[in-house]
Formats: sequence, C-alpha cells, structure tokens
Amino acid sequence: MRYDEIFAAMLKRAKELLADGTVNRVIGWKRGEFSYDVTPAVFETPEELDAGFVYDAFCGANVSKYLIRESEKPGRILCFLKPCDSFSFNQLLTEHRIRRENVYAVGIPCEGMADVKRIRAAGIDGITGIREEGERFIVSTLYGEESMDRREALAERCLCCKSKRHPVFDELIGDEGEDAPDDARFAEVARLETMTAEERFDFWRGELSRCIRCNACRNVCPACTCENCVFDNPASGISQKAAADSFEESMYHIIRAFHVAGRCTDCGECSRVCPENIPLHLLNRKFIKDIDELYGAYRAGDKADARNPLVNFTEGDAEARIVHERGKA
Amino acid sequence: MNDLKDRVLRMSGSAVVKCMRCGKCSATCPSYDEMEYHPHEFVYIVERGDVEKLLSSESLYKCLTCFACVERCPRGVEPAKVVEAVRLVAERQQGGNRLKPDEIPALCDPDLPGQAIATAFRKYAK
Amino acid sequence: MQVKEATGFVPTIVAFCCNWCSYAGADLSGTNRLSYPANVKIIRVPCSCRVNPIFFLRAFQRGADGVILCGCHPGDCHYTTGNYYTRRRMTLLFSMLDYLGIERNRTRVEWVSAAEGQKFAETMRSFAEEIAALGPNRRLADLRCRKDAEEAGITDERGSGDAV
Amino acid sequence: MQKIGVFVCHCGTNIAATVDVKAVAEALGREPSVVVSQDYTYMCSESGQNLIKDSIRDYGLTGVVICSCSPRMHENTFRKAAAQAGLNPYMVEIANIREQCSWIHKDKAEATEKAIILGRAAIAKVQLNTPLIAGESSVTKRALVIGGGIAGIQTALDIAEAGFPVDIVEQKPTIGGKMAQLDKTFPTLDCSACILTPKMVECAQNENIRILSYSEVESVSGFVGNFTVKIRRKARYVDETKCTGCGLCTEKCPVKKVPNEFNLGMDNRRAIYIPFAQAVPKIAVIDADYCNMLKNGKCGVCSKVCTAGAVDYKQTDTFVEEKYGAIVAATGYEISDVSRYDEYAYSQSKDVITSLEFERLTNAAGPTGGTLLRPSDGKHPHTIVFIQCVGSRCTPEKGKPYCSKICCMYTAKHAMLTREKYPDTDVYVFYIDVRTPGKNFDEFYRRAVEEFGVHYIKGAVGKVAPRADGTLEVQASDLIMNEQLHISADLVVLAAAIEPSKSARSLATLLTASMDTNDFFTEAHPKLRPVESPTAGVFLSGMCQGPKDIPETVSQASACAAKVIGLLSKNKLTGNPCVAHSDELMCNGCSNCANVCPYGAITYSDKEFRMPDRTTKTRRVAWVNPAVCQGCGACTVACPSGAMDLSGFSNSQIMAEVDAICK
Repeated sequence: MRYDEIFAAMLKRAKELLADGTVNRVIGWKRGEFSYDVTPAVFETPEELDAGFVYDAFCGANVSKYLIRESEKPGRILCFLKPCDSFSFNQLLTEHRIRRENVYAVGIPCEGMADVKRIRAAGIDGITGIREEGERFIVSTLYGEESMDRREALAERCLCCKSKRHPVFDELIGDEGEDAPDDARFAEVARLETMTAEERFDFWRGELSRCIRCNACRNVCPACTCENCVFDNPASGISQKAAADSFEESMYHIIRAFHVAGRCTDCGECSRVCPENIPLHLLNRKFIKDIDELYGAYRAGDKADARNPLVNFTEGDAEARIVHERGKA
Repeated sequence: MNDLKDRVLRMSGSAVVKCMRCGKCSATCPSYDEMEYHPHEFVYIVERGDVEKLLSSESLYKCLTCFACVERCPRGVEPAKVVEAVRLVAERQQGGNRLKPDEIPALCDPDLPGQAIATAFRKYAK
Repeated sequence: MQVKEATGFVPTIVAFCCNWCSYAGADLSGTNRLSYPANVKIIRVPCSCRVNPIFFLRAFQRGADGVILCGCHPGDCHYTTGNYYTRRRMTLLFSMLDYLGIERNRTRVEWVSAAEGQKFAETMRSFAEEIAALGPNRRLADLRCRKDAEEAGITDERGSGDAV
Repeated sequence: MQKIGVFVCHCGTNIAATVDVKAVAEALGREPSVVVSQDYTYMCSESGQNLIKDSIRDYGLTGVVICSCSPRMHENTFRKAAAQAGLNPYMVEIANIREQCSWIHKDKAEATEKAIILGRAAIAKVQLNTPLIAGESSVTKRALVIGGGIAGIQTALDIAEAGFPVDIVEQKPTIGGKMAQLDKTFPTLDCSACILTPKMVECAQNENIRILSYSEVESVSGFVGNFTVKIRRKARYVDETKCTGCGLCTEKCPVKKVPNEFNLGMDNRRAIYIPFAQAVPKIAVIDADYCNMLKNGKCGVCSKVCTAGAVDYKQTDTFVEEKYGAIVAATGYEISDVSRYDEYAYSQSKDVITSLEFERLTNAAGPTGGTLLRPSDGKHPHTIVFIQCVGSRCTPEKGKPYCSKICCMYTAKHAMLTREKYPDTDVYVFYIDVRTPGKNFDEFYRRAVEEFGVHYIKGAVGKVAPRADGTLEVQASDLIMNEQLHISADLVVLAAAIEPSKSARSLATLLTASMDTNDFFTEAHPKLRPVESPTAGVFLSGMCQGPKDIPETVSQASACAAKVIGLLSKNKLTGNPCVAHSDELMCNGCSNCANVCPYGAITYSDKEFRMPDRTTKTRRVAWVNPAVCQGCGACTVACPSGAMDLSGFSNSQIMAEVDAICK
C-alpha cells in the first residue's frame, strides 16, 4: 500500500473507532516545525484528527513507548503500529509496562521510512513534504520538487528491515507482511569485528567522543523505560549528568546498551534521534548478533512469553573465554 | 595421534567413545555369522586405533549397510557408519576397488535386479 | 611477589570471588601457602551472579588494570543457577568491551571450586602476568581518578586534553 | 557519621610474621571515621573478643573492622561478640589478611601494604553498612507429604512419631504405591506386602496422620514455615465416612471388564472397586469412565446393595485448604514406555512383559494367583529371557540417560525365584553390566548364578520375534563367546527404565522446586543436602529425587523426616538478613528479577503511588519475600533500573570496596 492509501485507511478507522466508543483517543503523528519533523501526538476528536493527524514517509517515530503512560490513563487508546513498532510494543507487553486492555492496536503495513539526513545529504534542502511515485520519492521543497530513488532516501534500518510481520495487533490494515529478517543488518557489526582492537577503539572513540549527553537516545528508546534511570539516580553510583570524560562517554553507552540487551528490538530510534549521528544501533546490534550466535536466534518482542536471553541460560552455554579465543586462530 | 583412526572418525562422524559395550549392534546384525569382526568389534577396534586390522578383513564387505545397528544402538554410536568409513578407507587405497567394471558381466543374473549391481558397484568401488 | 615490568608498572587487579567456591578456593591457596601476586585484591560477593557489569566498569574507571570474576563451576552453584546467568552476562559484556576496542584480556571469568587452591593461585598468577604485559589500562580509565596518570605517562587517547 | 573501630589480629605469628601489624593498625587508624585502631595477638580469643567488646562500649562504635583470618573462619565469632556488646552484628566486616595476605606473600613490605589496602576496603564497606535485623517468621507445625508410596509413608510416620500432624496426599484411591505391587523384596526375599501393609495400617491408625487419598495438590502459595496448599479431593462417588470397605458393591457391579491397573491391566476389575485387599483407606471408588450410572444414569446396583448407604452418584470434586510448615515431595516413579522399542515386540506379543508385570504374575494376589503362567495362553513358560537396561543408559533421543539402579537386583531376584519354584525352567539374563553395590547385593546376585543356575550372558538382545508356534525368537549377542545367539523363549521380561512420575513436573512448578532434565527433583546440594530441595521448606523423599531401591528410599524418607521435624520444632525461623529488596519507587515491574530468582522469592502486585502532582497511580512492583530469598543477588543485576539491591552486599558497598582497592 502507498503511504497515502494507508493514511486514508487509518483516518477512516480512527474515526470509526472513536465514533463507536472502542477508543477515546488516538495516538498518531502530527507535523512539527518542519514537514519532516513529525512527532507522536494524541488526538481526541475527529476534528483534531482532520486538523493534525499525518502519515507519510517521515513518520518513522516509534509510538510504542508513549503507550506506557497513555495506557495508564482512563479509557482506551488507538495506536497504529508499523511492524517494527509492534515488536517494541510486544516487548513492552512482555515486561508488563503497557496495560494491554487499554490499547487498541492496529497494525499498518510499512515499506520503509525516509531518513531526512540522507535526503539532505543528497543535496536537497528546504523540504516541505514527501510522497511516492513507484520506486521513487518525490520530495517537495521550497525550491520545487526533487525526485529521488527510494533506496537512496530510506533509513538504514529500513534497508535491512527485520520483519514486515506484526507479532501483536487487534486488527490489520492491509495484508500481513512477510517475516523475513534481513541479515544484512549485521554487516556493519561484522565489519567492525574484523578490525583490529586498535582500529575499533579509534572508531568508537571517534564516534562516542561526539556524544553531548543530550539523552535523546535514552528518551526515545522503547526499551529505556525505567521509572528512574540509573544515570539519574545518585544511589546507583554511576549517575552522571554530562559526559565529562572519555570514560563516562563509554560508560554511558556500554551500560545503556547492556541494559537494553536482550530487550532491544533493533528499532533504530536511538540512531535516528542522535543529533551527533553516532551509530548507536551498532552497539545494540552487536548484542543482538552475539546473542543470536551464542544462544540461538532471538528477537525481542517476537513472542510475548519469550524469555530474554539474559535472564535465561542453558547448561551448555559458551564460556566467557570464547571472547578471548575469538579471532585468535 | 593415529591418522587412520582420525580419518575413520571424521568420515563416519561416529563417537565411538560413547559405546558402552552392550553388544546390541551385534545382537541385531543379520550378517553376524558371515563376519570375522562384528559390529561391536569394529567400534571397539577403531576406538583402540587398530584400523589396519580391519582394513584387510572380509567383514568390510559382509556388512549389508542395513543400519539396523544404527537404529538399535542405545548410545547413538552408529556402528554401520564406522564399518562404512573403514571400507571407504580400504577402497580409496591404490587398487582398493572391491568390484571392478570387468567383473560385472559375470555377476549379471536375470534374477538379480540391475539396481543391486549398480548399488554394489557404487558401494564397492571408488 | 608483585609482577613488575622493567618499567616498574605494577598493575592493579580486582578479583571478585563468590563466597562459596572461589573465595574458599582463595582461602585454600592461602592455607597451602600457594602464593600469587600481591597486587591481586579480592572482593567477596555471595555469588558470581551478584557482580554487575557496572562493577567491572567502576573498577576500570578507578584505575584497575585488570578485573577477574571467579565463581563456582557451572552446575555447582550454591544458589543452583547463579553462575549460568553470570556466564551469559560476562560473555556479552566482554564481547562488547572487545567490540569497543578495549583489550579483551583485561577481563576474565574463571570457575574455581573450594577445592582448587592450586588453580586459584595459578589463575591469579597468569592473569597478573597477562595484565602486566598489557601495560596500564588507558582505554577504559577515568583520568581524573588516576593520581599516577601523569607519572605513568597516561594521556587521554582522545587527545583533546580536556581531562582534569 | 560512623565511628569505626579497627582490630588487627596477629594470629600468633601467622599474620604478624609477614605483616607489620602495628603499621597496619596505625595506617588504618588514620582512615576517615576510624576512632580506634588496635592490634592484638589473638582477636578470636576470649580476651581478644573482650577487647573488641570493650572498645564498642567505650568508643560507642557504630562499625567494626577486623583484620584477621578468612571471614569463613570467624565472621560469626566476631558478629556474636559485637552483638553481645550491643552492636548490630552486621556492622562487622572482616579484612582477610591471613589466607589472602600473610600466608601467600613473603615480602613483609608488600604484605603490609596489601593488608592496609584490604583493611581500607573493609572500612569503606563498613561505612555503608546498615544494621540488619534478621526477619522472623512463624512456623505452622504441620507437614504435607505428597505421595503415599513407601517413601511418603515412612516420612509421614516418622514426622507423626515426633508429634507433628501430617497429611498424606495420594492421587490413587489407596496409599501403598509401587511397593504394594511387588511380590518379594531383595536381597532378603521377604514378602513386600507383609512388610508394607503394617506400615499402611499404622498410617491409618496414627492420630497425627490424615490420609487424603484420591486427591491432588491444586495450588501452593507461601514459603517455608507458612505454606498454604489447596488440595483437590477427587469425587469418589462413595462417602468416605460411611463406606465400611465390605466390598459387596465390587462383587455386584455389572461392569466387569475394566482393566485392573493394580495388576497392570492383566486382569479386570469392576467399575466400582477397591484397588486391592489391603488398601488403605479401604474405601470403594467408582471409576466414572466406566460406571453406567454416571455415564447414562442407568444401573444403580452398587447403591442398592450398599447397606451403609455410602454410594453417592452426585458427589463432586471438593477442595481442602490447609496451612503447612513443610512440604515433602514423594511422588515416586513410573515404568517408562517400552513399546517404543519395536525390537522387543512388547506391543506385538503378550508374552513380552515388563518386570513390574512379572511381579504381578508371581504374586499370590496377582492375576494368576501366583503361578507363573504365560499371559498369552496360560501355559507354564520353560524358557525365560530377561533383558536388562531397556531404555536406561541411552542417549536422550533413545531413552533415559541414567541407570535405573534397581533392575540388576530385581532381575536377579526374579531369576532366582523362578529357578527356585520351577527348576525345569531355563532362565537367561542378558546384561551389559551387573551393578550390585549394596549390602548383601553382590552375594545375592552370585547366589542366583552359583546356586540357582541362572544363565547370565554378557551382551544385549537385538531382536525379539514372535513366531507362529507362540514362542519368541530372541536374537542376542554373547560378547564373551563372540557369538550371536538365537534362543527360543516362552517369556521375555524387560527391565524397563524407571522415570519420575508424570505429575512431578507440574508439582515442581507449583512448589517452585527445581528439576533436572530428567524430571527428577534437584536436591539443595548433591552431597551435603540430599533430602532438601533448593526451595526452603520443600523436602525430597524417595524416587522423585533419583532412582533408588527400597532400603535407600526408606533411609532417605527418614532423613527427610528428620529435616522436616527439625524445621517444625522451631517456633520461629530466623532468616538471613542479607537478602534482596526492591525499591518500589524505582521498580518497573518488568519481571526480569523474578525470571532469574531460583527460589521464587519475588512476587508482583499492583500498588498505588502518590505522584508529585497529587494524583495516584497504580504500578506493578516487585516484592521480595525475605523468608524465601537466599541472597544470591542474581536479581540485582537482572534489574535494569537498579531498584533491586542486596543487603550486606549492596551496589554501593561493593563499589566502595572497588574504589578503595583501586585508589
């Protein structure tokens, strides 16, 4: 389905479900300061929907995290979940973070979301909108329309999509997609693994030293939902407000990646929102890759009753020395 | 260690050390009386590393490869695969072919299915 | 018997030991007078699964050059399953540190039972030698926490010089 | 601000010879919060302890650091001393400067430096110690024994003898278990029923024992000392209080072709039945699957003939809820399915039987009245082949990886008894190994060979083929003769692997008791705590823990009872205060902690919280039951938010030690 077709179907269903009382609110996306600057928003009436609700290739934001708070409120909320959002949603259900009965989840198909950074990198500025035409995106700008190959504009995470299937939903718009995880998403991790330790250190120092500790990655992450984050808790012994030293930059990202290991659905939001363009998803994917290789394929959010590999074990698990022996031969 | 033993183990994929010496393989073997070395002996002799002893034995060609022993072995040792691996080692030696093409016409017998000869040739020659 | 390189570098090594097996194993190596380097300092924890990856990072931050975690052999955990979780957590943590380019040999997990005094001493000796050979931990240290940073010639590898 | 006292022990010369104890005391005396730092020859001596006690009183110490031998040696000694002086015992920390310092280092300067660092780490930790008070919980002085076989019976009797009430829950209509089905017992050959039934009767008569037969455990909550268990009492359709066990109904019931499970289906019983003559309780039960009255409302004969008016077709399952201090799992074993081994033709021929069936065939109360007859044609078998290790010692794909332990002995018994009673019978035993460790066991096996002429053949049976003439062709190998044998047998007896009761797995889940991959209950420690489950308050008796014979089962049952009695004798249980606790304000309710807890100590509930904006919010939060938690700390690391911490080994304490060492 095209974005505008999906949008029309969503709007219709949203109004119906509001009208028949199934839900009293809708979480979707609204336009921000700029057309590509789309943010999640809650709508309560058909009028509000008509006025603000949008859906296009810029609506990459994962709304599942917002449902933690929204599902605590009275009444039921309608959400539209792209396949990758529904993995996050399902993982949050597994962790009892969302009250399922207060959410009506509609799965929507997704053929990938545009990455404004890539569009800009292609020299397109003054973006005012996006639509599709076959395999191309038509980006409208203040200076007229520009056409771009779809694959040139898609976000990295969409180029190696983990699934087009919704592991959880109440109803679907369109047909259920195929569940064909693309192993290409580990290519970059694998490339880093083949580097020498020195090269990897230099690579990550170069990336992590740009961290300004804005906490955007943490705030957007659907796995980072702690009531009180360890980095904000003086009693944790690791609380920090700023990354004052190279150690703290590493520390923050290692701990954050470790905390979400086994729970991260690889939605890629961390890298999307990073103002410094640090490829944070490569940390999470490293854990996912290691878990898959060491403990068997596992996708957080795939099955609601699945046990996070970090709170699970088998008697025959690899010993930690596998890390030391790796690459020695 | 012992090269031949390693080869047999690698080719057969069998874990001969798992054998608990119950003899069920030999108990179940339909060719038992034809064989000089019986399935359990194959396993044991390979485990001891005496593969040469087996290479010259006619027993290699008495095994029907019926896999009854593989099916019955309670320890998953797969004796028939050991026999097969030893036989392959023997046949892969220079001049080790058990059945040569010019021997086939003499074997042709109207009552014998052609398939059997093809199979035998595949089994007894490189 | 500290491991000293020609440079006079004495690494700081933290060893987390579970109370039931490895700490007892360390006691046994003491009872048997099996020596290992004095720069290995042991911290007692109830079970290896008590050790949070944060403790590893904290030790490196504060100036440790090597951190080792010892627990009961898998299957022998006093709490039945603790060390199985430890094994997964530490494997993944070490892999991540390695991925970030931090010398993989600075971290180690060893299973040492209460009867393995000999193994404990040997493990600590080999680990201390390995760390001494690696030299000071620069990649995962907080320079503000290292009094000896200057004398040891450690500089922030970022090169930005903004460390206080 | 803490006031810390440091006490450095010389341990004679054990420490003082390598560590400059004066220098250590002096250096540590300069640490923040340290108000007194002393050294003494033997801190653990009476006078050494007095020194500590006096200092606690004189200086008003809030924390004590003792630099001495391993805490595994004297931590308790010093904690007690502190408590006597009015200091919370958990305000004491030990720096191990003997085993981990003076004994392993030779250079005095180096050892002294290390001792100071270890002392500093202990001081840093004790700064953050908080007084801990061991929680107390009451003990319900009643035990539950799940399973009424010989293991459960013995455990229950021993507990009852000690004066505590015990309930036995048995899923079958009678207690007695497998032992009631056995004919004779090795190696003494006394009659199984003769030694078991008096114990069954004793159970029934003991005032402290209540037998809940035909019942199952439905749910378990609570923890050691305070379990609440709901028990389902399955409908018997016979009023237990009225039935006299006269058995008239079981004679008059028109439904005659119900396979009799007590005789393993080798004969039939009625739809209303009493499992066997010595059943306890001796109360009839209606098999609802066969009863015409219950199936289609037509019959009612049993009700008419019952003079006691005990039959009640309207009975339904009822539930009993009871509190217990201890729970014993004694769920026993079953015979594994041998029909999966096609080669033995168990499902093709009636004359291929399991050893338990053989027991029934030789038992006077069995289907043949104790005469050994072939199930197929009722003729006397002249050649009998016993096959050992059927399904035992296999790869997991092929069967059970363990040795069933009892088969060697009972087969020797069967073979011996057969030869004794029917000397004209040829008896072959095919074995892989004969395993007879046990008092008088090997002697027994040798008698079977030497006195009774049983043919023991080292080798396995490859195939059992039923032949048209009714015999069974047994093809086997004789490994010593290096021959393949072909024996024409009349009866083949399979020593089937035993396996834990099918109900054990679900029970383990209810009890949060762990199991191994074979579904045997795991013991708290394989050597030192063999009759306890890792879950406090849950004990193990008999085969449910692993294969064992009757004498071993009874020993374990009594050992288990001793442990239960020890627990029930206490009025209060004092817990280990070094347990985990969750900060509700930080808890996400994600269940990660509960997933790693080996004791099931963590539960969740929805709690209301006042928010800063004066609204209330309901959140799912974890709660650690301090009586169940054993303090491993697995949860503290599994918790992403850091809500979970461990008293005595808190995050901040461990990090303070790290800092002190790395400084």
